[in-house]
Amino acid sequence: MMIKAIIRPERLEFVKQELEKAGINGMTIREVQGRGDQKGITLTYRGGKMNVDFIPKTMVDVVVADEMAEKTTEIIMKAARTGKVGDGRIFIIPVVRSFRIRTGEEVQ
Amino acid sequence: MMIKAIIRPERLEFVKQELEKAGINGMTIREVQGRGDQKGITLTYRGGKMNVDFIPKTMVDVVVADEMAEKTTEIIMKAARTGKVGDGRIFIIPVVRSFRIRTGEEVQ
Amino acid sequence: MMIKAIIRPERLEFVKQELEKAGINGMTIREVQGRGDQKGITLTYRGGKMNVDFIPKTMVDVVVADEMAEKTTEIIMKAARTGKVGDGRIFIIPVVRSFRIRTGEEVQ
Amino acid sequence: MALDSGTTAWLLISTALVMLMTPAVGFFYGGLVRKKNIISMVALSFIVFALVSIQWVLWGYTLAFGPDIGGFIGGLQYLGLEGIGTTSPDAAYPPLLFVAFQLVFATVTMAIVTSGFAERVRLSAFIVFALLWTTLVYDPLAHWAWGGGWAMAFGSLDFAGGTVVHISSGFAALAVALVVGKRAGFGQYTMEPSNIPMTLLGAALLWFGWFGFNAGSALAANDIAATAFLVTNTSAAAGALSWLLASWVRGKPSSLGMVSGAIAGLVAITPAAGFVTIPASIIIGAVAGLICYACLLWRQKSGLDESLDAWSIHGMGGLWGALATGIFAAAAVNGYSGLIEGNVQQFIANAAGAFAALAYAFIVTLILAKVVDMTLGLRVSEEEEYVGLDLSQHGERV
Amino acid sequence: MALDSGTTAWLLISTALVMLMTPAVGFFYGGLVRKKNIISMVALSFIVFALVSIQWVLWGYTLAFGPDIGGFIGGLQYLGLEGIGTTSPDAAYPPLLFVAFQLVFATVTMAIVTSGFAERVRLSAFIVFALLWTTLVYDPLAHWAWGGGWAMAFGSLDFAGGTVVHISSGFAALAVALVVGKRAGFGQYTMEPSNIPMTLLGAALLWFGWFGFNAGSALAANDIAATAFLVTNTSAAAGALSWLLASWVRGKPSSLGMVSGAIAGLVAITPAAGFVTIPASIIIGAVAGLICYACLLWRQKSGLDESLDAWSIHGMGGLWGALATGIFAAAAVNGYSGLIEGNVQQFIANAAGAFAALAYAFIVTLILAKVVDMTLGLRVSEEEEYVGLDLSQHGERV
Amino acid sequence: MALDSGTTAWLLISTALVMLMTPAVGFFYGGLVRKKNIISMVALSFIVFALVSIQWVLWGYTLAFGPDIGGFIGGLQYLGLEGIGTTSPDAAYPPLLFVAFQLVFATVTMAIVTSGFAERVRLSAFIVFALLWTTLVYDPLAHWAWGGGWAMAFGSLDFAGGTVVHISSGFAALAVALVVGKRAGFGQYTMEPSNIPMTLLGAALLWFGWFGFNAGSALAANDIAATAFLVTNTSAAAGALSWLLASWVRGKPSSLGMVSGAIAGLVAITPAAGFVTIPASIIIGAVAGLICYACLLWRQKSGLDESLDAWSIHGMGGLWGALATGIFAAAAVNGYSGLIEGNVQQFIANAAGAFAALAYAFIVTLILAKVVDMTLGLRVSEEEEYVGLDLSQHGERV
Ligand SMILES: Nc1ncnc2c1ncn2[C@@H]1O[C@H](COP(=O)(O)OP(=O)(O)O)[C@@H](O)[C@H]1O
Ligand SMILES: Nc1ncnc2c1ncn2[C@@H]1O[C@H](COP(=O)(O)OP(=O)(O)O)[C@@H](O)[C@H]1O
Ligand SMILES: Nc1ncnc2c1ncn2[C@@H]1O[C@H](COP(=O)(O)OP(=O)(O)O)[C@@H](O)[C@H]1O
Repeated sequence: MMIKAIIRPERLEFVKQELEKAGINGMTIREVQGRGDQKGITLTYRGGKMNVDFIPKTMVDVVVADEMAEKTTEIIMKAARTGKVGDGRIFIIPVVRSFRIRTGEEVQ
Repeated sequence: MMIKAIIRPERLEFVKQELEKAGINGMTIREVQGRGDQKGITLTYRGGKMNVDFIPKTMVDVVVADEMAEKTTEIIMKAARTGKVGDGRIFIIPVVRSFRIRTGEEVQ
Repeated sequence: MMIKAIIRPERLEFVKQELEKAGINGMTIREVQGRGDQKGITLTYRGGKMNVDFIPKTMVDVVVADEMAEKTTEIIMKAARTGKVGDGRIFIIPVVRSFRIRTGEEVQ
Repeated sequence: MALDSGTTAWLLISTALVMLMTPAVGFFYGGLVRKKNIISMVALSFIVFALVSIQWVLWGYTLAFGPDIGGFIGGLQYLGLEGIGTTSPDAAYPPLLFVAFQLVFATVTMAIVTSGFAERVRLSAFIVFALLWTTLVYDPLAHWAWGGGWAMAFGSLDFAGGTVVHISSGFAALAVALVVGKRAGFGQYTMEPSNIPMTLLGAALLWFGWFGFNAGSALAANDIAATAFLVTNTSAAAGALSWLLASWVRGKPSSLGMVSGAIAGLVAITPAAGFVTIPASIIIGAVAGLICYACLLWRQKSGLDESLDAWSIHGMGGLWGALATGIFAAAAVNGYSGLIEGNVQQFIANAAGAFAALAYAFIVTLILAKVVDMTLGLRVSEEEEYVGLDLSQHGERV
Repeated sequence: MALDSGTTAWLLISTALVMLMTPAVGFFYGGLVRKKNIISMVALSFIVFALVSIQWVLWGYTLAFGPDIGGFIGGLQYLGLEGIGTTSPDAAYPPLLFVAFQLVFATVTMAIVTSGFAERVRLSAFIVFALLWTTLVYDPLAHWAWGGGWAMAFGSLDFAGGTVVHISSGFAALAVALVVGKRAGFGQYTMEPSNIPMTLLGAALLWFGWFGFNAGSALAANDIAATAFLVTNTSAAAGALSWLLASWVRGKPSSLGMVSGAIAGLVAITPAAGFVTIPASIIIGAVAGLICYACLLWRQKSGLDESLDAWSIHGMGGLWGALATGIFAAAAVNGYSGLIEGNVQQFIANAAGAFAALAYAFIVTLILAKVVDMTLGLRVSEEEEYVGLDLSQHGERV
Repeated sequence: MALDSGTTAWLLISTALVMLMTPAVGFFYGGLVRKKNIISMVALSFIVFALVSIQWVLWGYTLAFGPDIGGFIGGLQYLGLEGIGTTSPDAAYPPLLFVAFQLVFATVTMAIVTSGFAERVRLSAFIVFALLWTTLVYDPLAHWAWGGGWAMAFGSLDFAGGTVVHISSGFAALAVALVVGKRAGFGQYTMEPSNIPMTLLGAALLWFGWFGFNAGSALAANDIAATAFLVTNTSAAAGALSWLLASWVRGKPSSLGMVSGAIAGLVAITPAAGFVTIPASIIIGAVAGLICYACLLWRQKSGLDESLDAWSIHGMGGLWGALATGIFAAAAVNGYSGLIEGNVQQFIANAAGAFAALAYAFIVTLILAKVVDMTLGLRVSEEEEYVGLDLSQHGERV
């Protein structure tokens, strides 16, 4: 399973640490921009208001064995949470097969 | 379902607007580079020609309930289309489970 | 199937060439950062050591017909391999449906 | 006159300062275009600098500063700088240094014109255009105002190039934009500046270089240079603040607005720098910020794609500056009086000089651009434009 | 005194060099903040430049250099630069040029203070604060040291602004940081510099501009200017190397450490530049690198969010420089002796000048910042801070 | 001779201009390397600047300009600048200013050498190498050409450093590249420049600074300075255009090619700047662009990884410039005749000076690099190279 989490960039450090404690090291990250159901953040200022559509987020892909999926999701969810709007989402996506390029072997 | 659309950057605005009209707000975007079956764009100049392999595109991920997948795809497809080579692709990828980090709740 | 390969940036050229030889042209790439089971690279220096967590990688998405998945994976795996730690991973992810935006047609 | 080492030192460094303005225009513009055209935009400035540097020593200088022919153009006496000695009875600095100082004015003027070509020009045709433009537009205008031409004879004041540099380049950019047409997709989707810090860097270097431009135009290290220096700075500051505040009322006060206002203030004070007082410079700059901002808003609404705004800032700012010089010139500063001190004639002379330069630059540019477009094609193909000029013209990528 | 063209040329270009330092501070700071605040950080410097440029010619100059009132402040005689002539019996340069030269010192000082506001200031309130600060803190301090105030009378030496510029801005930034409080998330997650090359560019331009700052402060193109030039460079180099080495012992030798050390060396030599020998400048710079690095480490450990380190580098570097001037001043250079040559009085005078400036700047800034904060609110809302100041204050994005 | 304030002003600012060239080399090179090594490349220039600044005042200056020992090196009389007074009977500027002016030449030369180390050097070993190189290669060469050494006595002309700065650094970079070997993966995959705008910025600042370099080398604000200024600019422009056109024939005219051509033109005119006419400068620059471009193509084909091309541009451009000085020197400009005016001796003297500098620089650098490599190891580990020098040497990331 691929656990695809979209989190606040500033929570990445925690997420990484917590996953590491659980022995989950492999992951791929990148900067993305996102908006949720609130359509971003609305700022007001003298003379008008302004909607900031897309907020920078970090996307984290962690591929784990199926039986680890739930636990991994739990860990990320807890480590990434601040409780405020914008904490992000986690999607679990099936992985049919998985390989290690260096050795050519199939991983679990 | 995750609707993964690879579109022209300059169509993003339309796609976003059309989705919004249909009440679909959540999405994650990022800049990518792509080439299609035409292997990019070939430019000719005095003394030779030059193939521009990878063209900047915007990748849009929208996760929606399964029953919304088709409609979402339609909307994006229409909004992103210019009719010229390079309009991009849409891939529908299954999402096994989906969570909201802030609340920890599972989304449909 | 979507073949999602995370490779060394400097192998991209080879991967592209090999795929092209096999008639596979369409792909989407982006820069990502990753760490594997070795938790990145550890450098030592006078006075301490330093762990470089995230190493720049290139993520390549190639969507192919299901029967091409294995062959595509093989090609990428061979072209991306250096045999040293950090060569990356390949994940095969199911694609439910696939469209070409320009024409609106569904691809195989 | 004996060579004065202090004057020479000041002219040497002023020339270097103004030289820096040409790449600075490149960075200013480069930050405003889309990512795929940044290199192209900066490269245009460098190319202009190289081209005009050669043109100027070969035939540009003599067209501008050779012996007057009918008030319109200079004669060919100094072709290839033939006969320019190392010292001169009329000047406290080496004549070759004057050539160099004037050279960097010619280059930066041409660089400003690249605004009208942004993100869509074919490099080869641009090079031809640039050579024609600097020869047929810049050189005559420089002659008119500074080389003994009719405007100079008529008493039109242009301290450092309000008409020669700014009106000419601003209205030329407008003419060019009309000829080459809008960028593909203009008006359909937003084309946001892709590197604002680069534009801010360009603005910083422009402001810095402008001290050489204006205070250097005193052609001496004296009190006029000092006045020109300080009014230049004050006008820029006032322009920055007035544009900032005006745009704040309508929305967010952007950093781009602020530096645009600063440039507007710098442009407007340019013809006036050696003639006006400090308080006048605050007014000139503040009004310039407002006028140019209004022109930019009008330009946007009109759907005109002269989107780096050489016209609204240099063209209209220069026009205001030329008129303002005729209004605010104060006898106490440099012996010239303007409208406020009751000298209507000065205002008329300045207005005449400005509008003549405007008309000449606009019309001749229109013709030149049209001719080059019809013969060589000024514009890249649709595919090249889509891919971006960096790749299609230079084979490079940011 | 007759106007000297060489001196005037040097002051003209020195003024331009120092002008460049204000945007350079912006680039230096801009590279140190998170990506969402880069434009804001650079824009603050530009805004400061524009604001103080106008303030200075209207009332700032006269407060600093007008006829002395009680050793504390200048009188209003030169309001709007009224009565500043084009030549002066006391100076070899035009008086207006001195105004311009002093102007750019006032702007860069205010720019350094923006450190304390980084990534969290509301633009409108900042503008009010900046006008108050430059008027109520900078102008008096400039008067004390250079305008005929008590510190000058007391014999406190400050060649180019160690107290006026660096101690004042460094301790002001500290006071500001205490009032506005930590950035949201500070201490919880890392906030890494997002554009180190931009900071390196800022550092290069600062080093470049500092030659105008220090050697220009000789107010003549002579041997004192030459000494000031060379000791400035040597001290900067020594500071860069000492910080580099000290940080190497503890970990990796970062490029940011190196340029921070260079700035520390530049700051420390500023008050001393016209008074000390080359060997002394190496010591002053090297010690500055070590002191400022230690202060930075302490600041980090203390959890204080004055994270662009105006305090540890300008404040503490300036303090060390002011004391070092009292220690190392050598009669052979410029007629003044310091502690090492047995002149205790000089050390006392310098210490008094430094600590008085420190206390005044810190306390008045604390009050000003508090007042502005309570009335207008210095800080943006939590959401604006989260989104970043580029978007929330300027509507722009890198 | 009485101190001349105009000359002093010009030398002060020229020194500042040349100072800026050292970080400018850093930015020029920084943009050419891969993203993971940008900071490292810029940092090397800063480190060089700091190191050589200290070395020069301690022992470098006296080795170069101390009393001649056997035509090869200067004596230790001025160790620590002992005995350099504030005025001098021989010069119109303060002797300390000459020290500073020469200092910035030494730093930029060392900075050019970093080309050969790009993306693979261990910082600690580099520091040792740099100190050795500037002492054992630069200082003697400066003595030969300018400090009273054999080349000067022999009549070899080098106005601003064609041999001392460019041939020496270019061939040193070649030797270094041969010793440290190719970057991992070189020839296997493309290593594209990752920040072309940064390189363009470096080029702009180099061009700007070069006016101080060449026109400042007149050591006076006079007609020779003016000539040097203008031929410098013209040669740069001609080089930019000739490289642009030559590369256009083979493919796309890249912006990097154009600025490389400009640098080639600047390098080639450096030894000739005070001796040749404007038309000659166009030829010198245009030929320099073609020669250096050809050398770069050859270097690429040969598989040599001296990929920032200090050798092909500075080394070969400098060699051409030294010969061209012997060919084009015109008595009308500065009293010296070259081959064209029938003075074979001048050509021989210049060729001798150039090839001697070339051989000395290449061989001694080869030995030095080898020694440092065998003792300390000039090259980082494979893993450090893979991760990049920014992280592995500085702990920083762009
Ligand atoms: N339906 C969705 N599809 C894809 N990504 C989504 C979706 N909904 C939310 N996201 C991602 O999750 C991020 C956080 O969303 P959310 O917690 O709703 O906060 P916000 O409203 O502040 O964006 C978004 O910025 C976006 O990147
Ligand atoms: N098989 C594929 N797998 C992944 N991405 C693809 C594939 N085919 C196309 N794409 C993406 O879609 C984009 C548009 O493709 P296409 O419409 O064929 O136009 P073009 O030939 O101009 O690239 C590509 O740039 C690439 O990002
Ligand atoms: N479990 C995983 N989930 C997602 N991505 C992974 C995973 N494991 C490895 N990767 C990706 O593959 C890349 C290469 O991993 P690997 O070959 O183990 O080398 P390294 O230890 O040097 O990172 C990583 O940098 C990361 O981007």
